[in-house]
Amino acid sequence: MATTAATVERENYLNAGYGLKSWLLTTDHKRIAILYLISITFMFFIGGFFATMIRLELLTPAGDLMTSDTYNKMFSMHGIVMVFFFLIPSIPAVLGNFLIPMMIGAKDLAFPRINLLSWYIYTVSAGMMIYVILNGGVDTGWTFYPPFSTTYSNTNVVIAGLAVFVNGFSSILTGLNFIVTLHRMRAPGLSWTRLPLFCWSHYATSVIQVLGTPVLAITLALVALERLFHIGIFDPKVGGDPVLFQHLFWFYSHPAVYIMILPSMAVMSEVITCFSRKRIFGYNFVALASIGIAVLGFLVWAHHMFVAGISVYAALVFSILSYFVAVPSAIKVFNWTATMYKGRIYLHTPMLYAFGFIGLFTMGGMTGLFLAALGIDVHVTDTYFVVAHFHFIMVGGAVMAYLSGIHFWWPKITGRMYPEAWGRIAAGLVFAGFNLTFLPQFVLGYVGMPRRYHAYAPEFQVLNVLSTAGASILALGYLLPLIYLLWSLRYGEIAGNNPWQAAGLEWTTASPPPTYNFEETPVVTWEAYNYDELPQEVPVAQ
Amino acid sequence: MPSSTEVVAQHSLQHHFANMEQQRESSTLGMWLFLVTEIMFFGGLFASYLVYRLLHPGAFEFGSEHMEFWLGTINTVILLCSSLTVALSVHAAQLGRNKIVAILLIITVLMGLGFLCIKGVEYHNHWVEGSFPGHWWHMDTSTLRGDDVSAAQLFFFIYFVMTGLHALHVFIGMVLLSFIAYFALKGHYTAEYHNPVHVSGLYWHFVDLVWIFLYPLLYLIAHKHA
Amino acid sequence: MFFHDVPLWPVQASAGAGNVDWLFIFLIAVTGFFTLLVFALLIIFAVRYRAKENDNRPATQIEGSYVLEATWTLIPFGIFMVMFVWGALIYVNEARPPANAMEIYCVGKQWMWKFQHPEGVREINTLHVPVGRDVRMTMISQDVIHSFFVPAFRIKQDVLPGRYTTTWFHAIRPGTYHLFCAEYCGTQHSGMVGEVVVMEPAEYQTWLMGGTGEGTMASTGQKLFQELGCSSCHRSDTQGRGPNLVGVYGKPVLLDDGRSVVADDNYIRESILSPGAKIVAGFQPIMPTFQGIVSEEQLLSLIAYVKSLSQPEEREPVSNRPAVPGRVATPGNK
Amino acid sequence: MALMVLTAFLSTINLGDWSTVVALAIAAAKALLVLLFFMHLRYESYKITAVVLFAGIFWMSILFVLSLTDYLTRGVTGAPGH
Repeated sequence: MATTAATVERENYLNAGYGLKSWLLTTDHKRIAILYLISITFMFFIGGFFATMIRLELLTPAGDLMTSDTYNKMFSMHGIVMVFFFLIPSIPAVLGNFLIPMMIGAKDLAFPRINLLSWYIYTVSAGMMIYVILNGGVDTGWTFYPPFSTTYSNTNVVIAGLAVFVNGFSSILTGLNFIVTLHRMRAPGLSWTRLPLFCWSHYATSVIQVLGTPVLAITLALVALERLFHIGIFDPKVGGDPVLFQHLFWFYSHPAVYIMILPSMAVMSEVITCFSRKRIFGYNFVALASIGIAVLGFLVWAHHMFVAGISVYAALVFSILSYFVAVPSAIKVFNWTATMYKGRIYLHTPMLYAFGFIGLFTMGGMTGLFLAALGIDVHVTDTYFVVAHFHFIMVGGAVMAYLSGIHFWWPKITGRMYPEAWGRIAAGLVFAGFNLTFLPQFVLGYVGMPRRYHAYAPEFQVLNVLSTAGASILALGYLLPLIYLLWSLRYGEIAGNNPWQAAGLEWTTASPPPTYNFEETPVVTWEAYNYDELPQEVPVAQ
Repeated sequence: MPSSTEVVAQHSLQHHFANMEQQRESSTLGMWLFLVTEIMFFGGLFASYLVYRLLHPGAFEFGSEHMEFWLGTINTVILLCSSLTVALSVHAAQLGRNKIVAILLIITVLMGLGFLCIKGVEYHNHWVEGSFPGHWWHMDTSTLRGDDVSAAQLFFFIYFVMTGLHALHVFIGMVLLSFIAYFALKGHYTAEYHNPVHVSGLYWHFVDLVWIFLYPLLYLIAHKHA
Repeated sequence: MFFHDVPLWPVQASAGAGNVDWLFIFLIAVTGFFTLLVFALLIIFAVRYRAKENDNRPATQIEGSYVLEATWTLIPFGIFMVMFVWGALIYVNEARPPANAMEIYCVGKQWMWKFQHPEGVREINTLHVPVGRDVRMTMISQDVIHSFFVPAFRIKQDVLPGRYTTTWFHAIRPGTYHLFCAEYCGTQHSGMVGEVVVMEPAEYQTWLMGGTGEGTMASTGQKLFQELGCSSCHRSDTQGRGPNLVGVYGKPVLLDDGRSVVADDNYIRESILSPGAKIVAGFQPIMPTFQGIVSEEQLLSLIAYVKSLSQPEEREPVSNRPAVPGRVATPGNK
Repeated sequence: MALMVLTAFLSTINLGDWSTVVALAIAAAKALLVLLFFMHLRYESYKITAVVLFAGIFWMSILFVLSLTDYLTRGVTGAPGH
């Protein structure tokens, strides 16, 4: 990243100091966001490598590319890396970190040093995970279910579990920092109802991080203890209950899905309003829906366990609650769509990704309704139907939104434009590749192919080949932005302060922003998304 | 010396805060949020406790009978008193009386040490008794029936994790308060700027709160007066 | 030609499969409608309101609408409740096996399925069942969590260590269907597969006849009951030191602490492995544990025996058929 | 503050079937006192701390209550043929 600031003369956060030390000891939230961006991108491609191996193995029904042990490690590490080291930190730690202080007119987050600490914690945990990968891996699945994880697996379960444990604290500290920042650091005049929805969604995300993550941490600690000392708190041989692990695990890991998707919704509200030149439709409802998702999201965890041996009554309770949480998500989708009505729509790259997000998230959410229906869940749970469903939410939703946000704020972060034409091509590739990869998996699931299968019945092959073909397009779609975004650091067109004519305080300051974000603390006298007061033209980039 | 305190106050305001008020409220809110994550951290353990006590009431009663009731009670009293000294030190800090703050905190740390020592004695007794679960388990469970025999280990596992984690928190609290006491001795705090004392105090009170619940849950299930 | 071999819909081979499929179709219709609606709106808006260079029309600002918000809150909510109730009805039905269902016992282990029919026939990774009968599976795992999944029947149930779980089905179409382990269970998880062979009842009877040399599960259990010395206390009169087990199965039992439990499979299992856990009122906790002494399969036989004590005499299955080599698993095989 | 010590001793006397409930009630009372006085919840002008604490307790009770929906109703429909 050394080339970034070469030709920019004005003093900004990038050229405020040079050398490794000025980065590694920085307390500037923007620099920390860049540190996160680099480490998360690195982990994303590690996870992506595992995904590639999985899809290659599944080209043929027989398990011929690698042994079943290797395959099991591939999907386990794909899950762990992607969930804990990419998706959960992705938007909050990169975009949230960079933007929240700027959106609220603050100089920094409330606890800059804790912010840096959380990056170091992340790095340590990522290092532990890489150690696991290089040392023979882990094969428990990302879910660490006992008694397999505690007694039967012969792999690095303890270190992998501790890596996730440590990583949790990074997540907690980020969330804590955001909550305090949003409460205490808002610029004068910036009331809660004037806050960009980006901040509302991140607030909801942070609530989940702060309240949910510790439960996962303690649960994995118990697994590690049980494994180290052969004590057996989840071991039925001493009266323990393996299903209790599942309760505790999903108490966090279901809301974790909302940790991934709420920040994506945050990006959507910004991008859609900007490229429709419109105020958001139903601000209050979108904001409250975020909070609603955060609260209701904690009440539905056992829908992952309908066939796990929980009681029938519990299953009924969790099924109906799962339908409750679908309501606020539906509200959001309808409000975004309504926002575009009679707008002035520009199809720049971030907006293309936003279209992709709404479409794919809708499909992901709709298939979630199938899984909440008890009778159907019994048939499709633990099959490729579930795999397809959550990839629609996490890849079709969260990754699309992440890319949308990266493109949208790239000029703000780096001061340069990305190449628009390439951006649109990549967005198209990602959308097409994604659908080809994961649509066939819905069919596979309903026909009955279980997940985590190394070898499978021959009649499933055609659909699997389609899926792998899609994955190769998807991989290309992800490599392209990596290349052209790096290219743009040196050759990209210089972006002005506000290339999109967007609303929001972050666009009122320079690009890249100065170290303390604003020359003087702004005073806010307007509502969010005041696009009626802004120019209606978004310059068309090359 | 009002001028010097003002300098200290200016000095202790971090650049990104607008004023002391904002800084104080931020750190207080931050600590409360942290304590909430701690609640959930212990919450996972309490949930396991609840479920297993429900499944194996006999084993839990048995385990509780093997707790050192008086040591636990003394520790409860110690922690409550230490909470009191911390509360008093926060009060002293509000008045800017650094010396009293330091003395009270040192007393607190010593009480924490006492707590840990007693806990150590208890652990030692458990070790002798053979109630460390897993390899080291050799308790006499002949009075137990059925799967309570093995489930007794569950009680002790939960006991050791809960109290061990709590002891770790006591230790962290002691380190934290020692630092605060050190800064207090150096005259760091003023009536305007004493929030580190307050925030660390909150942490210590939380440690006390956890114990308040651990005590009846672990020691008082089956207490019979000797 | 190409797609001829690609199944896009699973076979319906059980009475319950149709119900699941109908709900599935209903959901596809409803969600398909709304998904298409959203897609259509997105595309129409993108085309209709796309900014054009020669058109300086500004966006029309709309703040929101309570009527619309209420509409798209309440309508989905109503539809969701229909889905919930329909799905719940199917689930509750799946959770309650019919009273006179035929029993099959199943032990899962890394990485195979072991089945035993009440008549005593054992098989591995293949399960033969008659068409047109309710079949209740009672399942337990010897090691990690597995999951019994037959796509053609639309049923799936995790198989746990330490506790029996059950599921049931009513096969309606003879044929051979996939059986999968659906809960990740280690190295050969994808090899823990087998098939369910659904046969005409007469065929099934013939198959059963040629299947075993050990007698029925109940008689095996009875033998064990004698060998382990259970019968010296659990006598069939009121003089035993343990409760009389005749007619106990499936009935509520009063315990010494005043509670009462239903004497189901899990209770009998617990009473054998952890005798002191729930003592029947009026008896002393003197029974020794059989943990580590009896295997999961022997436990199932004992349960089958206790169960047979509650059934009318004429339903006692016939025992001691001639053995056919090759299909018999070694008893107690771990 | 002396009240605290008193409650500590009070809790040693209670026995009987309700001892756990009583002990927990006393613990809750002690906790409340610590929160209100020691932790300044009573004096805190800044109400958000109370909300934060409430959220913590509320979420913990979600964990407890919803887990118990499973454990307390297990086996209710498990009996064969009913």
